[in-house]
Amino acid sequence: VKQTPTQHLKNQFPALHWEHELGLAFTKNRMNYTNKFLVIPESGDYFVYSQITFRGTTSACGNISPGRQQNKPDSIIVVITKVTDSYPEPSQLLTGTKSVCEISSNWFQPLYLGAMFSLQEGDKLMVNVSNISLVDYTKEDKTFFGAFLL
Amino acid sequence: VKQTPTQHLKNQFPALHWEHELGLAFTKNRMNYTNKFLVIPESGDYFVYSQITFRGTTSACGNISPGRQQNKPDSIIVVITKVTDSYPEPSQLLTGTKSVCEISSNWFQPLYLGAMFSLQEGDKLMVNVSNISLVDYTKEDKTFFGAFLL
Amino acid sequence: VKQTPTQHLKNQFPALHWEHELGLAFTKNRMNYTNKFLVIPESGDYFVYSQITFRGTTSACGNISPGRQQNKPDSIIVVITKVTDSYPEPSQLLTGTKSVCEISSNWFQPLYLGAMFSLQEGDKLMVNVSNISLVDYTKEDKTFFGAFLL
Amino acid sequence: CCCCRCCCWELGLRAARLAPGVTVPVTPRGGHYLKARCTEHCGDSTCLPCPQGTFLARENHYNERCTRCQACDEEAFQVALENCSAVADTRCGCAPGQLVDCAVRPCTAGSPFRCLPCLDCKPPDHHTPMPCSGRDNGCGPCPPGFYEHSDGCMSCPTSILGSCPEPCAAVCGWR
Repeated sequence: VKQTPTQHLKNQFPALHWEHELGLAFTKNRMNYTNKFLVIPESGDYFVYSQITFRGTTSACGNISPGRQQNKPDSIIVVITKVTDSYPEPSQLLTGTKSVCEISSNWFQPLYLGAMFSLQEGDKLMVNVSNISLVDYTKEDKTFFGAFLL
Repeated sequence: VKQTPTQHLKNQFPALHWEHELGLAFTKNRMNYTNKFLVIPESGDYFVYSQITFRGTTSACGNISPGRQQNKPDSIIVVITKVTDSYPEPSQLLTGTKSVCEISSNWFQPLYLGAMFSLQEGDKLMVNVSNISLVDYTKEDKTFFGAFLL
Repeated sequence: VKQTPTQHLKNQFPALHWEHELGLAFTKNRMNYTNKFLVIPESGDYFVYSQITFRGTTSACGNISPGRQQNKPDSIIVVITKVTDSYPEPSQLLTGTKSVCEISSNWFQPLYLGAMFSLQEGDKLMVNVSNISLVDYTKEDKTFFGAFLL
Repeated sequence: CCCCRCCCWELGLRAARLAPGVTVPVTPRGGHYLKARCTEHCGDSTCLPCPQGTFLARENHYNERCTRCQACDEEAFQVALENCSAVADTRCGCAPGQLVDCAVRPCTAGSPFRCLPCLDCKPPDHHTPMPCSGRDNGCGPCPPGFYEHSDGCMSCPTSILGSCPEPCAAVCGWR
């Protein structure tokens, strides 16, 4: 499932939209993609994974001036979230969180996540990010999201 | 298997203790967790993975003063180690190692590892880290460890 | 499959050579390794993964002098590339790309990649890196590459 | 009675296990792996030497694979002080006239390091010449995991053979 991020859900980090048919993206064996969610077709153990490549220009934190105080860093965060009918609140399955305080004119870096979960038929998975404007969605091999039944 | 790190084994980096029943943590199909080890129930090929989120405050290395010499960085290290009956020494299966020299007041970052191994029944897997006090064990979606039979 | 990097293919980043028999490295179930390529033995869905640990000494970018301008960062890049008989050009399956601008005397860090792909019998996978001299090939648990049929 | 799980016995000394309860010291060898278990009671398991580029230091085991030797980091000007053998990993260090510059702080036995040309450590008159050793670009004590030897720092021996220099107690003191 490859990346076309647009902001959506409230009181959470924004969720990413994904391309699920073109290029390297595909869905099969009744795994479904709809409106930012991968929908689990049958109960079982799944390996869920995602990589988000972030990129940005330098932040205040990286600004080095004589006698500077140590600044608080910015941060980049990826969360793979499960939404399930059996409970009214989403739950965070995987979180990648990294501080960013770069002194270069620009920066770019990936966060990768992957683990096994027991999921129920109908469970929905989405990827939320701290700041969509920092997501590099230009190439499908840099930012991706997937799950498969074990 | 989710995180509750406490120090143990000698002449190696300390091993982490894990929660293996509550929340997202589970063991099934005779995979056993005991005293910091995942115990392999049957010989076969397994995908073994872990993410450790580290966090710390700034170190000497990130201290920027005029005319400073380039400092040596600190480091964060994760090792997934195998202990087996067939040989009297543990072996390092996977290692994530990163230098840390942050200029911000504090920092946080994950190290992720995952690969396939042929394991024997009774083999034991543990996760060692260079410095337990830097491990963010506060949330199970940030620091985790698992293995599954392929 | 463990690491012995040597440069080869033109108009691409150099590809790494790998050890495929000794130590933790192995091939089985007709998965073949030849001349930098893993060769897919049968069509199907595969999980493909790699970690490359990079290390280097500080670059111009990390040089902090009073009144310095913000420098452009160096970068480290890993690409898992597919070569297939059905199309004359290789395709990039997975890319890990990170800027590097360290102020310490040296640095080291891993880039991890892993995802599922539908591959055809005879497809070949290789790992390309932006700069082979930055690859830490000294220990097999730090730099590795693999694929398995789901 | 004999068991067929142990590997790497000195095959010539099979007689040691003929009579139940009678034990004769045998001298098992490292550097071998278990190729095939024995197929009949008191039979021999098949042990083969570790292939080039791998090692197993210990004996009395039934490991089916040898461990891969580490490579020295040529980009960091490291050299093999001891090449990998069937029973011991490569021992990486710095060539004579070079000093070990640990890449991280704190520096531990397994820390990455690079080799830098020695500074000319001319000692004060009444001191004996100070060997070129030290962590930083100056002369001083060797970092943990290394000991001073002739005019450089040597990484502590990790194999089971040979003596263990006093500064290396943390690394090979268990022997």
